[in-house]
Amino acid sequence: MDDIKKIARELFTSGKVNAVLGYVSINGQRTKPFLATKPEETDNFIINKYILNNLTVYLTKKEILKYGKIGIFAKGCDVKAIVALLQESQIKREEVYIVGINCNGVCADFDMEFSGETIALKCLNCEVRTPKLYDELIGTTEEMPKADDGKLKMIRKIEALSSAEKWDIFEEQFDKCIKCYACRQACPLCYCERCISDKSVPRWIESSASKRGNFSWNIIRAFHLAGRCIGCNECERACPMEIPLSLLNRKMAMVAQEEFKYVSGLDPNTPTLIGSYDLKDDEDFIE
Amino acid sequence: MDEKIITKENLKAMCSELLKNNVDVISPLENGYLKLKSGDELTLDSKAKHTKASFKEYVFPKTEPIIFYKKSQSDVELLDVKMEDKQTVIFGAKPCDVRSIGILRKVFNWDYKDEFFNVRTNNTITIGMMCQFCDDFCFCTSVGLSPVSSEGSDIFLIPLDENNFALRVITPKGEEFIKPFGKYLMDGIKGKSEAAEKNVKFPEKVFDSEKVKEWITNNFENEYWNTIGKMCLGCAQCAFVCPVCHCFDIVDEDYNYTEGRRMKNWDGCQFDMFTLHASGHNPRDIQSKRYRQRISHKFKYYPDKFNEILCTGCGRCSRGCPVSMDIKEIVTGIGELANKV
Amino acid sequence: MQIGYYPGCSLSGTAKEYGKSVRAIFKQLDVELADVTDWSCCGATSGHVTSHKLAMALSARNLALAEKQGLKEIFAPCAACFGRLAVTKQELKNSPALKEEIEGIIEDKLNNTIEIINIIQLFQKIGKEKIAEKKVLDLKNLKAACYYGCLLVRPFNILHFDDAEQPTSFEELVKSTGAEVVEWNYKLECCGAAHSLPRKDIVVDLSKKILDDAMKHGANVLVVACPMCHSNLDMRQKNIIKANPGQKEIPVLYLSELIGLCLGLDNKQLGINLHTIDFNIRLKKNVEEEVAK
Amino acid sequence: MKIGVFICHCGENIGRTVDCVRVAKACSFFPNVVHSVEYKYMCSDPGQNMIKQAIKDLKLDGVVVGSCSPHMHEKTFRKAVSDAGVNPFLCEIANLREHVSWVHDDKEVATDKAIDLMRFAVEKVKRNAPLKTIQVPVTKRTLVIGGGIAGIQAALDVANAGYEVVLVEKEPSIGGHMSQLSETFPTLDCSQCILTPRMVEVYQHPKIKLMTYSEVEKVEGFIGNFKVTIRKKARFVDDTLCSGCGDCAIKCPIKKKALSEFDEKLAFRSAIYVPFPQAVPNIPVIDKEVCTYFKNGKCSMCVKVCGRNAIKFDQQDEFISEDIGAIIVATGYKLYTIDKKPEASEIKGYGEYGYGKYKDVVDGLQFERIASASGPTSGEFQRPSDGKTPKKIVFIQCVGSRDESKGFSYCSKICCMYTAKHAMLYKHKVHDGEAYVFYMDIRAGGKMYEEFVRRAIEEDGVKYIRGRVSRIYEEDGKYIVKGEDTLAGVPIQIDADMVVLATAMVAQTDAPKLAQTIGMPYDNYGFYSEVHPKLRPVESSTGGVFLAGACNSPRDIPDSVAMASAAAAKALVLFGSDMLEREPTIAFVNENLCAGCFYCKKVCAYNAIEVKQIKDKNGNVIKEVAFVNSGLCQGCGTCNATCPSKAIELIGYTDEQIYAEIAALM
Amino acid sequence: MENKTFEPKIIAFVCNWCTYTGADLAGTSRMKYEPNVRLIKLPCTGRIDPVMILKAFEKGADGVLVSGCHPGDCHYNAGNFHARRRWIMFHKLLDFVGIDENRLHFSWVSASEGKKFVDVINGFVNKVKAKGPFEKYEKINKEFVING
Repeated sequence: MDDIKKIARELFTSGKVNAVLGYVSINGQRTKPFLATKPEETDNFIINKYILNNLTVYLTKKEILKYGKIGIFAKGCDVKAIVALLQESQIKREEVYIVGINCNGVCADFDMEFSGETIALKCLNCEVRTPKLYDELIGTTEEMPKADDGKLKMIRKIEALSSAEKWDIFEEQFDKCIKCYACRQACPLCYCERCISDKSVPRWIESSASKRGNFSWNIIRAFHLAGRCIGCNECERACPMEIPLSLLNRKMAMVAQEEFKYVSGLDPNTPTLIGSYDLKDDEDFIE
Repeated sequence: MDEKIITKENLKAMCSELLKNNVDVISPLENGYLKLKSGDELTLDSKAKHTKASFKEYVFPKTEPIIFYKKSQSDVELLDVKMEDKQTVIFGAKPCDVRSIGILRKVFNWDYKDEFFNVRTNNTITIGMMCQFCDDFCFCTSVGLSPVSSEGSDIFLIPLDENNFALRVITPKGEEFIKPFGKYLMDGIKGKSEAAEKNVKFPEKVFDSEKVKEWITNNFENEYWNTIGKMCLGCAQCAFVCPVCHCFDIVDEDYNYTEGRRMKNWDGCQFDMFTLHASGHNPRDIQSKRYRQRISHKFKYYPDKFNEILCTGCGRCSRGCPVSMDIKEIVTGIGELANKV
Repeated sequence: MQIGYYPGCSLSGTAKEYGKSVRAIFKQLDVELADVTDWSCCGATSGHVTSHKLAMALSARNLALAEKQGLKEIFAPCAACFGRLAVTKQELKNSPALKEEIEGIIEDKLNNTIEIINIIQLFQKIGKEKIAEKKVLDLKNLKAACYYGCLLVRPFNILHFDDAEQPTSFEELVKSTGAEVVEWNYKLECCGAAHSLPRKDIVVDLSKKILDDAMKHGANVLVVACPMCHSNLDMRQKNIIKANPGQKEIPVLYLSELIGLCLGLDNKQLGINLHTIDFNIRLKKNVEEEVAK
Repeated sequence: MKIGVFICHCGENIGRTVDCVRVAKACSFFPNVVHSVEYKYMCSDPGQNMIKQAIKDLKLDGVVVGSCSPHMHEKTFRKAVSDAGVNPFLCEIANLREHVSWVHDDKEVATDKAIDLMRFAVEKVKRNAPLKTIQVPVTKRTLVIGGGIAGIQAALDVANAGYEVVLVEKEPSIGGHMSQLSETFPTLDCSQCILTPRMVEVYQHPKIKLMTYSEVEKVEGFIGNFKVTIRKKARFVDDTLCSGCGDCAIKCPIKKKALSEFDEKLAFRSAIYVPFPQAVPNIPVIDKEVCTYFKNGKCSMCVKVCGRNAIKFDQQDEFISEDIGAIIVATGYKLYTIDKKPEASEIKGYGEYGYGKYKDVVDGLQFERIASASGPTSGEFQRPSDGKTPKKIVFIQCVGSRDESKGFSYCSKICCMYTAKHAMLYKHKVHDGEAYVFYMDIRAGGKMYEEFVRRAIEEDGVKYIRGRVSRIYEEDGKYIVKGEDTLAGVPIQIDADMVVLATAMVAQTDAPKLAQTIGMPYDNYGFYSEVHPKLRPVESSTGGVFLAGACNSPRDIPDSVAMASAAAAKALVLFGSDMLEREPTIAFVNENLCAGCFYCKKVCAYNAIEVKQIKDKNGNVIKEVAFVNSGLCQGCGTCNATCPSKAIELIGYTDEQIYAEIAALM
Repeated sequence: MENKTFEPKIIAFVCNWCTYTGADLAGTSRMKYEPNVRLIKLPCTGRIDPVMILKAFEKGADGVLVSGCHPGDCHYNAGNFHARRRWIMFHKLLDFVGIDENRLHFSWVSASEGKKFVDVINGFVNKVKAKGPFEKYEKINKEFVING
């Protein structure tokens, strides 16, 4: 890997940015997001198999925005979020300096040895190992371990079940929800000023972590991300209750692809899936 | 009562008996503190990592109705919630979890007595267990606890070997509880449990909570808050998995045209809505202010008011933080700043 | 390529030569015809005028058998069989209630997913390239009038493979044999069909017009793809000549026979020798000379 | 809030199946309802007075009327409420007639449903806000799209009332299809003779700005305030210099390369051409596709012969912007194309009729040209293939119309009449000729129409055969028409010299495109939709856009002219006041909550969402939020539903109101 | 237990211009149909937010009907096109989490299709009747009921 600290420092010294979002190591492999506001703060910057966070989530946070032009270290999947944010007018291209990382997969979690067993599921079949958008590209792509896409299998399995069986699965999963909203806060595309779940007039989504409040929340969260979710899977990683949120997100992404040939986060100039229409959109389910 | 010895098998048998008597038995399993369905599920692994969430849920649920109402044209009829009179046994909790009930009791019985909490905790027996797990996030010793602390437990277990536990009765409530189970107990052997306790690895004490409190008192506007707080995403994962975070929100929910319920729900100080005024003004308008509140509440305001640190050093919030913010590291940082002063 | 095969009654009876030539040429073209085992009547003619449900049930039974055999497509060379099977499939698809009822009658379940294809569609599937590749002789001496009859491209709301009023797919195929195709007016006119037995006079009248129009436009052979058409145009041609002194003969070939000639098969292999009207000697001779070369 | 509930029996219409007394009683127990009564006819004066009186006596600030559909009497009751001093938008209607009493039999069940609907309405009205109608100014200029007879009539009517008109025609000349016609039914007036004066009047009218060879490119804005961009296509002739002498066309060496559109491809025209001698304006255009200059730069004969140097090969398309208050769409029709399959795969052509294959099988407009004195044969009946006079002509009606399997299911309306006219014109000139008409039904509804058809049959001896034609083929120079005489029940065969297909009027190919440009609805056939087929037949549902002529559905000249005048009248009604009132049902943005994702902008069909910058006190942009242009917003609420955080709300149908209705279910 | 046949509660979200008017037409034509459906009038199908559908279930609906103008006929030009796209995503999502497709019905009913309106209502009511009460949702709705 290139000398990450040097690259980060240079962003400051060349005057390209006012602050840099990167990863710093905690102890050995574990990393955490960090916003360097001075060149010397980049000394702990690191790129390894454990740069799990999608730093683009910070690009819409007020406290980060005030620094002006931001440099960001971004994997291909993270860049998809940047593309989506561009499509949705949340950032201006010239306000973000993207250091794209040629990615060979990250680990599913910290404290694990990287291998085909522990590679994050989102990395399997990744088509953006080289980011689609960047100002500068670092690293090289190498062979990546192969693994079974367990989540996809699970989706297919659920699809084949009866409605009642599906319901039981999700009722049990959603019941675990404690409404901590870590999924929402960790999502780079959940940037609403006021989440609909926090709105009380009217209260479309009950704030209680009751069964029905949880059901509504999880459904609407998935729907609001339908056609937008870029699959970074930060929501699922953030969830303390280990709810398999990616099942819903991926299912929606699959529908988007099957119905509209739409893959989110690839091109900032594509019209968004919701927000555009085609005269030939599927009609069969409508009487 | 003297210290006794009980085998794992007998502990399981005890559980089974409790379950038969319609008692809820909660114990840390692989996926968290769960209601046991049978005694055999009991693992009692003192080396296990902390569960994702504490057992707070069982004494202070994530959501519960506190009143029901029925509306008519001009009137509202209120109906009390009937609490189930059911005994709960928390079995084999870590010292840092067990301690939480004592800390919480203070805030729930200060100006207003929270009957829901009180009924539940009064019906709860806590069986603590010595902890043999310690990772980078643990810091119970810095907040006045230890892996062998039995504070808050009614009964305390000390693993002696794979199959045998020393059983120490701590409170009269515990004494009362254990009576029917005398058949499972054997006499203890002097010194064995003390030796086991001595073998436990204690987390290093990393800060002086008194000094931390003092620094916080004097440094409300310190740049440090901004430095650490801006990376926080503003979720409430930390608060909701915390054994002692206890903020709640009250909302009314209709379930039909005329009837509804008033719910008490967990809330978290990291949410931007937490302090949003009706006027639109928000005194804690940015994340670092909210993060300052979290730390200050735990290490200054609560100690000031109740003489208890609102933290048991379990490290859960750090383990689960999506952006790996580490409360231990952050408060240690405060300690260092305090030392410099 | 393997394909399900529903021969139907005609191909082993009145249209033996059609059946024979179909088997012969598809073998040549590397298509394996997998017969629907225990096939029964398709429900055509007397079937569907007697009882709608009987006709449905008969076809449905055959479809169910084919499904059980694991066939994905079945090829029905007879235009009537093809029509019955295709219509049944469509009607059962449109009405789940009817499907349920018919399933009750045949005491069998039907997924109703089988594709039913006729001879032209099968050739289209195989591709003209394949015919060109296997071609032994060029039938350039033949001037063919391609006769669709009423059933081949109908019912068009089910078939959709060619324009029902101005079809061209038949001609396209015949062209690949090297034969010339003539533009004529009667390619979709009625041959008299099932009147063949009760009202011979109608057949004589209608079929004569077809023969005349074909010859008038320069055809020296008529090509058909339906056993009923063939019997009216070939078998009844003698009657037509008898009723109309001076009427000339014109041989009537099945499409499969024509393709067979092009693939180098002989009259016997194709059953052409069974026709009432001799495949014109001169034409045959030309063909044989080519083979000799 | 104090809500009054008023239940109408509607005579017996509601009362028969809904127990109005029970409904009123039930409503009286709803929270906030302080008054609940029923009455025989709520919409009558005494009924309305009951409402007004109750408002005064009980100081009601919300009213719910359980009555007929709001589409009937919402305005009535709102007005009554308003007269009593309460904001009219604090009145809601529950539809107890169309949606309850008329559609259910069981009185118990119907009454229960009525109570539910009342509860919905009460819950909604509680959350209604007092609203004010929106006032917008009106630009008193009219855009007429299409210069056929409908467009001409509409333009003249508006201009004669004293208001400016911009008339846009995509062809080089106005006149439309009517200018191609020979004579018109049922009077047999010469079409051009009656049309040409009108065309000239348009050209000379001081209030009409005529733009031929031009197309509407973009329409922005809204009723009373449209901004229209018009593309003036390059003619390659400077219309300010050209004197219309016609020398260029005479000298143009291209004579047999381009088929005349005006003569329906039965004759040739030059590369530089005026479509027909009476064209308005009489200024030629150059057909770039065939002109030698544009092909290889070798010829410039027209430049040489033009005494006024009006030929400009370098002319470019121009874009002209106009401020417009009302739009009259009069884009007309085209004929059903039968020689090949139309684009839509479900529609099959009429290959069996041989149109396009046989020269002497022609369509209705081609026959008009053959019959026309200004046509390629100067009005002599000659068949296109060999110029011989046809002695036997078969006319086939309903080609493309009333035929779901091959064309469209609608009746093209004019074909019965024009076929009778064709046959009659033919018989008048070829006395020994035979004319056969194959018809399905004869539809001759119209003043003097039936008489006209009878005349063709009885006086002129046109033979009408009821039946369809199955096939036409050529044999020995004759066209064998095979069909069925369904009255006689026999197959029939006619060896004709010529066949005329009465092809249907269909929507213009690019009709949907213009509809999308303007933002108005169209039906499955591509005809523009009126708001109400009976009561608002010339208005499109887009405010300020009116319809005239065959762009709305097949219609003949008198109907088109009548419709054009009606559309003109509608435009003039609009110009009758300086300000317009609009329903206040529009979207509104809560700027605090808006995160500026602009999904609302993406889904808005009216470009009503604008970007607004929020600045701090120092003038720095803090964020960009959505802003609703209240003039453009039509109130569909798609933005509201799309906004993930509901930062944009549709006034009158807010989330809170809808929620309340849902919550009132049980 | 209960001899009474199950009468489902159904909420319909309809647009003002087509389906609501189509329902008016069914009324003026005195057609009869099942009484189980309660219409909520919205300006356009574009206004229908999936949260409304979910809320209707939450409030005890056994089925939800959504209906508006045919494609191309939208009073607001494109509201129904946007709605259709949303529905594609939403109904697949609901199907995936186990809300039976038979409980959520989409249709186009124009102002002139009084008959179709009747057919749609009757068809859907019968479908939901066949499904029975929405017990799964009822169960999560009744998690905290008055001392139950």
